[in-house]
Amino acid sequence: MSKTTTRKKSTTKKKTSSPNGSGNAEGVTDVVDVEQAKAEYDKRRKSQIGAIKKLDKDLLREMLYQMVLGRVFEQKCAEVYRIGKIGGFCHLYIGQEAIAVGVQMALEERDYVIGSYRDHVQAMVQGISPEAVLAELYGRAGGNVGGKGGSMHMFSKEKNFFGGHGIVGGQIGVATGMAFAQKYKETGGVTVCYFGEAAVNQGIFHESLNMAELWNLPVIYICENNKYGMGTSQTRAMSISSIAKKAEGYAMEGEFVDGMDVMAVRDATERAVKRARDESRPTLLEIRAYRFMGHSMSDPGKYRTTEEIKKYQERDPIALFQDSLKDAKVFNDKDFEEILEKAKAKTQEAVEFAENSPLPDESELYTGIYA
Amino acid sequence: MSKTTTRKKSTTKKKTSSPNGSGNAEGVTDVVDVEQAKAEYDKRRKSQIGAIKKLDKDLLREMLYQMVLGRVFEQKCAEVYRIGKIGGFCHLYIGQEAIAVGVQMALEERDYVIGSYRDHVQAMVQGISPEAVLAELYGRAGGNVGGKGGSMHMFSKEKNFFGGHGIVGGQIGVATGMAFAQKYKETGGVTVCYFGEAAVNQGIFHESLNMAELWNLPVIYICENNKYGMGTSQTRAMSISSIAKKAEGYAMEGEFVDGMDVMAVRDATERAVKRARDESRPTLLEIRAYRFMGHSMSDPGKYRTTEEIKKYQERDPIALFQDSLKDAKVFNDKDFEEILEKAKAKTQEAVEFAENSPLPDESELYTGIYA
Amino acid sequence: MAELTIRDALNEALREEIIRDEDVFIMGEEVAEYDGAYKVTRGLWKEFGDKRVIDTPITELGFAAVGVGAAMAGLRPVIEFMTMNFSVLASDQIINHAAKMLYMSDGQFNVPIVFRGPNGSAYQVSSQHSQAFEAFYANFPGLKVVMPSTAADAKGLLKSAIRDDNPVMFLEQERMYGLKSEVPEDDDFTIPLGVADVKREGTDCTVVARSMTVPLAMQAAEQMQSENDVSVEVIDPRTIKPLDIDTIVESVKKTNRLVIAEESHSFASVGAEISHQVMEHAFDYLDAPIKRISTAEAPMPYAKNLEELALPDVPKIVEGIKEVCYL
Amino acid sequence: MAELTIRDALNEALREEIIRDEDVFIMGEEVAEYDGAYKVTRGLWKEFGDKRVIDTPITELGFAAVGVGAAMAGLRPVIEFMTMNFSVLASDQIINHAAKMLYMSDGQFNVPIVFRGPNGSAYQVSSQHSQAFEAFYANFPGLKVVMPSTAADAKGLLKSAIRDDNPVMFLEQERMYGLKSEVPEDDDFTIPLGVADVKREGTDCTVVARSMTVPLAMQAAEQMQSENDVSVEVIDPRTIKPLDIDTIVESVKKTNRLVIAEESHSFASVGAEISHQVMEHAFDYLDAPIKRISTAEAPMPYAKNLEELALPDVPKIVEGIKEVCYL
Ligand SMILES: Cc1ncc(C[n+]2csc(CCOP(=O)(O)OP(=O)(O)O)c2C)c(N)n1
Ligand SMILES: Cc1ncc(C[n+]2csc(CCOP(=O)(O)OP(=O)(O)O)c2C)c(N)n1
Ligand SMILES: [Mg+2]
Ligand SMILES: [Mg+2]
Repeated sequence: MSKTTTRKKSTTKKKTSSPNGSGNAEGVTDVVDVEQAKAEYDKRRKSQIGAIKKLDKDLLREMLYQMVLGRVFEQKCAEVYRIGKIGGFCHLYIGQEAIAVGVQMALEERDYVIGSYRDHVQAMVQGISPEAVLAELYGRAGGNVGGKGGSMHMFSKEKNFFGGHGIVGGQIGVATGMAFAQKYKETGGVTVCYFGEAAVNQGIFHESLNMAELWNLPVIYICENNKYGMGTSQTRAMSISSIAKKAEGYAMEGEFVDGMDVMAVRDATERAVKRARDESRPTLLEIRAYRFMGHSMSDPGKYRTTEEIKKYQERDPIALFQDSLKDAKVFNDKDFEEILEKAKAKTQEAVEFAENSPLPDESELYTGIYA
Repeated sequence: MSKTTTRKKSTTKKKTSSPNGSGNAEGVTDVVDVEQAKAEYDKRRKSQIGAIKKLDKDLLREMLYQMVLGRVFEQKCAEVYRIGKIGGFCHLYIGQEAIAVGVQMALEERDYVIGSYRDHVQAMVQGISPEAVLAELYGRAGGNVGGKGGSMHMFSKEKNFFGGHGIVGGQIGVATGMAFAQKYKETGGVTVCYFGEAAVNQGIFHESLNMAELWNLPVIYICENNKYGMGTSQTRAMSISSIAKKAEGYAMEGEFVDGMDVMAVRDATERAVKRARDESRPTLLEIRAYRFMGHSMSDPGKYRTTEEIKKYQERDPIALFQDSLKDAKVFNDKDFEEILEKAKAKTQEAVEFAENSPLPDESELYTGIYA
Repeated sequence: MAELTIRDALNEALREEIIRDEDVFIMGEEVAEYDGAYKVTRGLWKEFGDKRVIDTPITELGFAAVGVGAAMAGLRPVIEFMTMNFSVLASDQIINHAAKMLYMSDGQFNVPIVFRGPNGSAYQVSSQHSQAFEAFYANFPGLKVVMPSTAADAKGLLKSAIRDDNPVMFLEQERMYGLKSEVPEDDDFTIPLGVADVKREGTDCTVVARSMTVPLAMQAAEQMQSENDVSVEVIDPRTIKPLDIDTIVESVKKTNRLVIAEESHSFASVGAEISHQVMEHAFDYLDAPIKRISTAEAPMPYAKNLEELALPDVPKIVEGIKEVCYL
Repeated sequence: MAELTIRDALNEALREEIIRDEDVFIMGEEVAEYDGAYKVTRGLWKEFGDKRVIDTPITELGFAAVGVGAAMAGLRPVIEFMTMNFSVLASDQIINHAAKMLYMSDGQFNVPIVFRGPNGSAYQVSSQHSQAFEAFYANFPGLKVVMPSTAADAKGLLKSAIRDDNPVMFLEQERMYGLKSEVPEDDDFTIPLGVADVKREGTDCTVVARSMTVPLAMQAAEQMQSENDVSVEVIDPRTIKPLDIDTIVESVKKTNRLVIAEESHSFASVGAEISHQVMEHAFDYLDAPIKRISTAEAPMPYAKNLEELALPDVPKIVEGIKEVCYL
């Protein structure tokens, strides 16, 4: 469903990538602009609606709820950040919700998830409560990691959420080791690793993909390509426009996915999960999205035009999903309203929890340094 | 001339690379065994002899002399290492002579060269005297760097030889900066960077190739693929068999070259130099060779069979070149003998120089720490 | 004299050196079009363009290496690390390449490069973004290490670092970018590397502070003067390597007491080095054990109250002074 | 008791721990089929196969990260760096990831990993291959740092390091691999981390040495005894972090004199830290300034005569002892 079938010349000066003819994908497709993505989406929409109809309603409701909760929660973060409730860096996920939800809804409990500093929504979809996430942002004792990590460092051993990491690219290597352990221990689990497109340029990406393919590790590398690493667009930082194509240099499966389409994300992830679980083979998914806000709360975002942002906002992943759900006659506007209200209420509970959570005890400075 | 025209399936479990259809090369060809290389060589031999006939005789003599000198010199190193004249690591170049000679004979004075610890012959072809190289190995004041660097760290600012580096892969990044400077200063020069196939797995390779292509730097990355990084064969360390193919992941030109064929090496280098000099575009050359000796003087080399070594020795680059020169009627056996004698005499001079060179003065410990 | 923030003083230094020497260029993440993550390079790309002010991919090891190679080939790169925490990824190029190139090449290839960026903590950025690296880099011969604490020092030292023929680690502090002070208006104003500055004269106790702890030490000194009538001398080495130990030893010979305030973990810190050297050179002059005030021996926590607890501050320095004065 | 080389003692420790705990595996360059660059892992791949003994590509940052991730997921990796010089490429994973994971995750994810390999100089391998990194790694809370000097210590400490629930930097010395001494033959013989060992008792002067300088200090002590009738106590901390400062301080309170011998650059070294801590805790007991004998403040040269000059040796330690004894 996620497979786009037409190819388009890259708009960069570089030669366009050629299809790799690998595995399930018809070929790595180099969709560089939003119009192209829209056209592809329109083409597959009919079959998608059919697929939606066959899915469990509760699952669909949960998917939408998680996306909406992610949105509402992050909007609240922005709001309370502005009044000084949150310190340090704060990277929001608004616009990328279809990725965390589409990916993680395709996982089982025994699977592992790890990501970057842009981690609130991934943590919540993985089962960490909004209360714990927000209290963490407030730097309170009730926070997900007791106030020690803040926005960038969500963790939950119970929920198999391995962080929350602040060094661009670092988690790509760590994820490779997590998958290594799954294979070693024969748990049948797979590891999902999130990183941004700018992290692809780090050496650790190269070193990790080589080992994962060489050793057949059950890892899914998910590049959330939101076009910018801080203020630098991909075209100013990378000599090639298709990240999925980089997989070929490691003889790895690579696939391009429309990150505004939660169903497509889920499908592509399911394929990758199957490959990882059944064949112990890694996959690189390039999931194209867009962040609707700045890089972090301190980014004025002058490097993008309002038109560009608008064009992507027209493909808001929540709106697209709602349209499909409506056309599939699964939910109606009232359902959407209910879901929104529930997300708002949950977020409000999180605010209250965070506000009332005490500061960490001073003794905590020295706990957890050594096991 | 270096372009091999047929393709062969990789013998590794991975999918074979497809041609990239880039630039001058008909396509990246994945020649994995010596028989294949031999067949390709036989096919292009006729045209090569034609090409040899058109070349300047003095140039051909110099090429052969440098190859023979490299061989004789390294054999002498092995000999004196065994009797304790040389300390530390000592990595010999025997079997790879066609690469340094073929590459560096295609350069101009304003061009830069940098390489790894396997650097004696590259240093000598670049114009550093055998005397200075051997005295360096002896750890003497008359050494190329006064006894401070030893085998791994030959340098000559005058000859634009930028080292001699011991951290696997480190020089790939440094070379990228050297080419950056050439472009910045508009010198018209290009940079040649040598590294082994095992260095390709280091992150710095990935980071460097991306920047070089992104910024259009006049750099030629020369991967001397001798099939092993110490005791680890490429198949046990890299998930893909064609290194030239990795260039595609950066939209860079990549070419496979037969490293036993000095003429092919020279041709491929000339193409890459032209691209670098005229268009300021980088190239990745994968030059397949074989080291006839162990990784270093302390390597017993148990990881290779005698048959494997023999098969490659049958394609000894010096013998191949001599055969072609003979068939082209440029030189005869007597010429070859003369050249060998000259190389032996030169090497003997180097031994005498090194033996008579004094130890570095103790005060030298503290010189050259800060400029 | 002009009143400048440290940020603007650094910016001026960069600007003047770019103009003075065409071999100087600045490279790093977001240094050009974005004006720098912390705005130290503000306006430079607009003024000087792509050639002199260069945005890089997120490739710390790679662009540090580009700097090293460019420096070997005759340029004078200024490499910005968005924060020094990320310089660890590039430390192979700094430690194994830049620092040793001159020596390995027997004096042939020097590496005139400046690696700069904020070192130490910022505001609640947690464990991976709050580390101090001066002890690490100062351990390796071949590198110089500079840590300014005022706008004038920042400008004068950065200009010297850029003109220096060696690799220099120039360690700034994000919390200090907005601090204002007087800076001479001379285009050629420089401060030599390797010369400490007595930031405040005193007779009863010496405090050696660097970077962020200098203003804290100054406040502590004022407080000791007014509340305890103790006269504190504050010395800022400014350059950690080479270290102007003589100025420190001279002071201790006068005051007989030493407190070292540093925003860094204590174990094998620069403070430990200063302590050892003072003990070696002024053993008979010391009337009390040398006291170090360092960052807590814990990764940096995010929560504001814990972060404050972890960092050196005025009360802790005052406490240290009282301890060595047996008050 | 069996007489073993340090190499074989390490090999036994690895072998026993692989057998004892199925979560233990060894990973690194050439550790498997090649038997290890320095043969520390000799025979293990043959005995235990591909699962437990794994050759890696030359990818230090990458395979260190694999170790960190595997440790988070419940394994106990032993990661060999062919030499610690290359660990610098992996230091982001060591410093920013392994060391901080437990803290950042509020105690949820510990990282039970050992990073091991030869540290310091070897024989004439020049500047990029002769560095000591204990000061760097010991600076960061979250890491433990171990440096054995005898076969028994090597074995007992490595077994403890593998069983430890924290990341441990286990620093060996290539020059010492062939040194022989007695090792208990008990499969469960361990030496706790964080406990110093008095290698020789004495009354007149304390020498704190580690790794390669321990045998040198022992010889110097013998020489001082026989030639000058000076009784030297030699202490080997064995674990640098946590440091057993109490044993050192107790000794100095008895001898009133301290020499620190280390094969590392001196600036902000572990020696500086020990010196500072002793000065703090035994200020009134010191009869002479503490003396450090360190590696020369220069990158390591290749030439044999220069290399010898750069390294600590018996005469230099003897000289240091004489100096603090005012002889
Ligand atoms: C090693 C390292 N270098 C630089 C930074 C600063 N930094 C944080 S996020 C970021 C941009 C990353 O962009 P991308 O990988 O595309 O992820 P996105 O933020 O778009 O999700 C940068 C440069 C860092 N945290 N770590
Ligand atoms: C960063 C680093 N890791 C490991 C080593 C040890 N080492 C030296 S050479 C070598 C093998 C390199 O093989 P390759 O790149 O193929 O070059 P070749 O020796 O075959 O010319 C290794 C592992 C090193 N010097 N640097
Ligand atoms: Mg991005
Ligand atoms: Mg090789």
